[in-house]
Amino acid sequence: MNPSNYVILSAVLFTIGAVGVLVRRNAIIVFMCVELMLNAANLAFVAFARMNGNLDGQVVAFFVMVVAASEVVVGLAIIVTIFRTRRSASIDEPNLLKY
Amino acid sequence: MTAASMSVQALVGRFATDTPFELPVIDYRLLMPILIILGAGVVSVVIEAFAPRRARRPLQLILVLGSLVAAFIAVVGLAGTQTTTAAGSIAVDGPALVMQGAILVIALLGGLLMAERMVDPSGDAFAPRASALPGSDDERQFAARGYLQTEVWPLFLFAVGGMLLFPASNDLLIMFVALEVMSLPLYLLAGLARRRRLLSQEAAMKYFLLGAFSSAFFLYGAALIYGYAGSVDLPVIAAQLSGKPSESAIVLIGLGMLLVGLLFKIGAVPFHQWTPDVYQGAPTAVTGFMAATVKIAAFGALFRVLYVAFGGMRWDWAPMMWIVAILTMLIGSIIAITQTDIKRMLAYSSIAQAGFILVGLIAASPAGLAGAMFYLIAYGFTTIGAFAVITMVRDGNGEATHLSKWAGLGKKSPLVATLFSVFMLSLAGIPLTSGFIGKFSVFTAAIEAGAGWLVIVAVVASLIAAFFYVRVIVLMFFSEPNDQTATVAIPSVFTTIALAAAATITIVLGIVPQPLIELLANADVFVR
Amino acid sequence: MINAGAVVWAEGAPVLQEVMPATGVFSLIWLLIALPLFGAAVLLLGGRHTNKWGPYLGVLTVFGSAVIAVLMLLGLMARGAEERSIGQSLFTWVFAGRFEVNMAFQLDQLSLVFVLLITIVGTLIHIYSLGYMSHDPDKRKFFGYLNLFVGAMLLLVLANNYLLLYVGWEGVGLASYLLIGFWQIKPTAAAAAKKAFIINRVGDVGLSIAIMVIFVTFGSVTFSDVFGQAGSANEGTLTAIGLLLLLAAAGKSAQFPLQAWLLDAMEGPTPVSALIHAATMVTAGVYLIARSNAIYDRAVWAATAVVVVGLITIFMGAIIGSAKDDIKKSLAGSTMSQIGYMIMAVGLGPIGYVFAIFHLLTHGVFKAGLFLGAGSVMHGMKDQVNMRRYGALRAAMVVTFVTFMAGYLAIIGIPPFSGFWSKDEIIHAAFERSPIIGGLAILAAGITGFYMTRMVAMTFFGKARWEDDVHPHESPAVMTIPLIILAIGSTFLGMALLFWGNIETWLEPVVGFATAKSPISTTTTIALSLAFVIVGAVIGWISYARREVPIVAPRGSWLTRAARQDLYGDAVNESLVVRPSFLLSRVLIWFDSRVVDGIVNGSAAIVGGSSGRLRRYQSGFARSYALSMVGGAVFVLLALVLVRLS
Amino acid sequence: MNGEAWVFWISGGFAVIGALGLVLSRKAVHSALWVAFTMINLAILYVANAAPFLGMVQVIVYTGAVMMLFLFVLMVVGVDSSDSLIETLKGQRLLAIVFGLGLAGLLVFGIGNGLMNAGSVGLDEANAADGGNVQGIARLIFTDYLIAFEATSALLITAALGAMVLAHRERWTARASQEELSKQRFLSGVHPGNLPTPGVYARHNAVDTPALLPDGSISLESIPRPLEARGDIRAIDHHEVNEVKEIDAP
Repeated sequence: MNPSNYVILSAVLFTIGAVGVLVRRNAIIVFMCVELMLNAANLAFVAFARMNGNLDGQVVAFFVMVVAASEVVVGLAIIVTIFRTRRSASIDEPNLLKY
Repeated sequence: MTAASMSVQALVGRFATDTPFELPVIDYRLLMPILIILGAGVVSVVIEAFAPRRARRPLQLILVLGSLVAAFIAVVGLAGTQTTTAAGSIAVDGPALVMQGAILVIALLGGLLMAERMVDPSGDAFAPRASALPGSDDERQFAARGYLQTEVWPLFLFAVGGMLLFPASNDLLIMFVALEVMSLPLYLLAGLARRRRLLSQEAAMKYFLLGAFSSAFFLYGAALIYGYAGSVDLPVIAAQLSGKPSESAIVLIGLGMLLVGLLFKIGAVPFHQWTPDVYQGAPTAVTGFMAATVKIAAFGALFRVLYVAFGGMRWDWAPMMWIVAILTMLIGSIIAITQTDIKRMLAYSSIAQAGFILVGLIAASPAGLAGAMFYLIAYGFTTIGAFAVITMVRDGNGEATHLSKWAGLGKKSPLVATLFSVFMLSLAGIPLTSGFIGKFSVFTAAIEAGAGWLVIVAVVASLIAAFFYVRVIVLMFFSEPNDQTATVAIPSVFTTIALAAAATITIVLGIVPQPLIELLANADVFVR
Repeated sequence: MINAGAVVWAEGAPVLQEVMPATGVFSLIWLLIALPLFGAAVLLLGGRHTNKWGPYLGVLTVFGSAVIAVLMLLGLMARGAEERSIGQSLFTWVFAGRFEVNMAFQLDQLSLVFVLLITIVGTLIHIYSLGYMSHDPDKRKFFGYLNLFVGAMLLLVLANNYLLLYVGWEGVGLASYLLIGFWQIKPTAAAAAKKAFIINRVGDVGLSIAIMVIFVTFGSVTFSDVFGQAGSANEGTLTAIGLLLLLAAAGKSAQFPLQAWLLDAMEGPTPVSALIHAATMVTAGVYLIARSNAIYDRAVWAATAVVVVGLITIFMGAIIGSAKDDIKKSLAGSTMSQIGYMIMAVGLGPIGYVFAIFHLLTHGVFKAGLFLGAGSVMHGMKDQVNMRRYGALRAAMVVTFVTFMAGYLAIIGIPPFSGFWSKDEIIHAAFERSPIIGGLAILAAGITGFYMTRMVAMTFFGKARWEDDVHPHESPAVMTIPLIILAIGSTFLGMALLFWGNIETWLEPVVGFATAKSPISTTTTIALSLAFVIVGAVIGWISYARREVPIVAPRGSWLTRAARQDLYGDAVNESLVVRPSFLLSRVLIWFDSRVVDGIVNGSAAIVGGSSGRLRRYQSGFARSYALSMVGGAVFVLLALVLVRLS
Repeated sequence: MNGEAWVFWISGGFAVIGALGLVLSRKAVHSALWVAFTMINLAILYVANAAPFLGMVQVIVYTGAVMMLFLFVLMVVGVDSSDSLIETLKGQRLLAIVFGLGLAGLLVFGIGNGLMNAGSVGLDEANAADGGNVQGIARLIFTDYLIAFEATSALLITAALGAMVLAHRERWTARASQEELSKQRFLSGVHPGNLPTPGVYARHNAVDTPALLPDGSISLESIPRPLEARGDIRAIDHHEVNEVKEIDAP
């Protein structure tokens, strides 16, 4: 199968994730959208690895998972902290810093 | 389904491999600066785990300052090296070493600022316990008992480690990992302010979400480039680009996505909007530290990507970077004019400064690189000095960041106001300060490279920018102090050293920049 | 109209002088600059401890520099004409690739005359300030700033390259803003400092771009390298450099169209007006162009632009000088006008450079004297600056009056006072370029006669129009002694430089010299200009000394009756000279306050307004930041693709 | 269509549906489940792309650990107004869609332009070199990408440390013992035991029905204070009580 199919699928997922970041207000959902974008990149890496005939892409995808896992921990910790202070997980609500 | 089933077969097939496992050749001497810092970070975590509470702060300070000095010595020891190590994934070359050295020295000053606990009567710059709710009884109790969040030190060290790795990374994977190693601790540090914790937490959240968003772009760009070149190694990418006919748009799209991530980190328009919010909300010591060092590290990576991997595509990216640079310079300078919060003003100013450094990038020449490195070093020391002053200017509610409270400061505390003026003049690029030499070297490099109009825009932008820098000076010296005027807290030896060093370097680099310029002229080539 | 023949220009251009190493007294070049800077550092950083003796230290450091400068003059005079360019390099300042700038000084005939002017006039003004500022609580800081200024100005004229010159250029600017805004309690002073800052920055942008173009064209910014290669550069580039340098000069020297700040700068203390805004800093533009003569000699259109700018400013300044009632602002207008003469002269090429510098020196002395005289008057009149509140002061302030008269005769160019020699030479040279330029220069000389007479008449003659509680008195000796010295200079300096000092031959090795082959003889020029000056002076006398000055109108005195009898003549004066010139000046002032201020304030408002609008986009919502990032990503990708496609 | 094409279209379709579900679900928990669904489908696609190891890791790390952490935090945070799909920023949604389409268009253009005619080398050779996919990945991780591997450890430590800094609540007093707690309780002077439960005779929502004391009077302690303050206590109808008694009576 032509690898471009997979890559185009990944581009679609990436874009959906990016749009999700823009339209959702719940910080956790926004963050899940970011994770979706990372997953999309992983799919592209995996597809390209097969296309290029080397395993580097798979290794990168593996590292991305590790990185994403740590990022999730830090991100959720920050979101929970904000939630405990403000009793809200809205990304729009902390809006003291502007202009 | 053939391929998949075959590989599953391969997976369950022979576990014992016939091919001998070749150990990678890694010259640990070349990695010494990074290893020292990351190793110190691990030791620092161990201290947090096992040392008694009272002993933690002194132990951490000794460890942090010692490891920074040791790493700097290691960098100096590597001077002149021009090679790669760890299977080509880490470059140890002039620019990398220069950036690492600069990051380490500035981090040392940043560490001194973070260690300060005299200016705030209630403790250091960080929340006594970040987990305690703002305004809660818990929080007051922790503060009253003098708790300190000493975990900031391992975070600080890991951030520095990531910064050392970032400009030295010679493949996109290391670069991505380094980006995250650098950023994650900074997201956390931004949220740990002792005072105005709501702002601080908000800054952390915005920084984190937008940072994660931008790194997704970076990663996707890396994926597309890997798809084209079959490797994430920068020199290999360059070879592939010159080897294959490069008509395919996938490289352009990949490069564009990659640049989104990198331009975000340097705070270039239109990826700049996190900067003012984060700079304002984060604890000032952290702001000073990261404003200076992240910019150096991120520019190091940006230069390496654009010069090593995509140097041959200069005519593709240069026009786009022109527009980005112009927007960055003008928008940063213009918005800064109407700011009333000094930290926010410096944040917009840092955006404008990023634009000026981009001018050196666009020159795409060794002179441009050397000029930009000089600029970055000058900017770094000036910025951390300016933020050091901000930590000291206080009123009853902590730092007095509103500009109106700075009116007449020159009368009340002439020395501090003079130092701040020196930093402002340097940022404005007035002669005999480091900022002037930086601007001059960047601009001449750009003119030589034929970007004369860009330089004219840059000079006009610096004219606009000079206005708000000088406005602060005028405010401090040309207005009478009133009861709103903040007072300058007497700092301990930590801030004093940091401030004195930043001011000295700012002036010395303006009067005798020659040694540094020579050094940079010998270090303006990337290893390929 | 204006004969811009390139052939004329090469003639008389200087041969590049060989730079001699600094030995003997010349090894102290650095000390010239270091002394006042040391004074400034001690005074500004020393804090209150230095309040008592600080001002004296300030005077001493500048005096020390003056002594060294005089020694150097003697040293240079002892040398042959070809050995008078001396270089001293302290260390390499900036060096990258093929680009090297040294922290190096060049003392030659041109810089030395500037050094002498700056240090000697500077010393006198420092001494004068001891008296003038004696009651000011921030006296120490004032002297610190003055010292800073002197140091920076010396750096400006002693630099051997454009970059170091730029350092001095910014330094004098900084000191100037600090001093204009020195009485910061007055909001007008703060506003004036701001205005000076903004307008000067425009000029500075010209200089900084010029330096970069120079560097890219010649690969160096050192004077000797640049001028040595100027012949090989193409004329378009040289013209661009020339125009950019002219922009810089216009900013610093208050020339059209960047002249507006100088009038407001009079908000500063009077010694500042005398030192910075009359004698030294504002002449930096003249220095810059004269120093860059090798560029202008090969860029005829740039030089022509210099002449035009100079001419316009001569008239603007003169007319503004005629209209202002504020004695300092009137003098400021006169300064603009006189510097206009110098700028015009340097635009004339080798026939003009020498006389521009000559006029600059004489003007520096007599204008400093006039300003200090005005300061002395103000000192005795409770800081009153309105000339309509003066009158009949000649008896109350004899020394001030006599010294002021020396300056007056010098500036309007009555022989043998110093201004006569220098201005007439300029007018004479102007006639060679074009009778129109010469004619305009003579006409402006006539207006000079008018407004200076008006000033003298309103201040020292006529009836006393003082406010009730004012008791004019002569200033203390510490102020009058500098006045006397400057008056002696105003009287004799012109003759001394011309006949004894041979200013042409002295400066020729640096800026070149060609005798003007004027269509009219020297005698005719002198006669013509004297006639115009006298006519102007007589009109001024009749209008302001013979006739009652408004505001105070004592009835029934013999003067009023006499004035009535002269009504007819006055009406002629009014309708032919005074009215039109007032109308014109009103137009000019309007232009100045509306258009120029309007442009300055307007562009500030545009920037400020767009700043206000732009910051709205920083809405504080992380999602809208993310939106602009995605928009930016689309832009980046699109730009890359479109560039490739195109 | 061969087998791989079936897998691609089915799993790929599901992945897109899951992604859309993530963006369009009103409830955050639903979003989390949708994204977990997408990730499982991605794992299938990995396997289809000759990456069996990554497929497993995807299921274990992403679906198993990361998404469950998300769900856990969602449960902690609970439901709030931020789940709503109503857009509060003017023009945000429109611009988001426009930019999204632009981004997608450019990405697809670039990919289509670059890869339309690209052949696939396949991984058989690469896998065979080390004797298998896992071995191949292992060799790369421990040779070419060793530094990245080591650097990720810094990342993991940072993550753990960060979570602890922000979430770990340290006690600043010693934990009170059982004895101290009970003493404290009795010394406080308030009612030490359980309050009487309300509404033993209620026929519907009982919270507003007071309990009756043995003498037939009502116990105010059995009623939540706010209700008492608002005067929303249900009156005790002794007639009803009697009615109940009658019913109870044989």
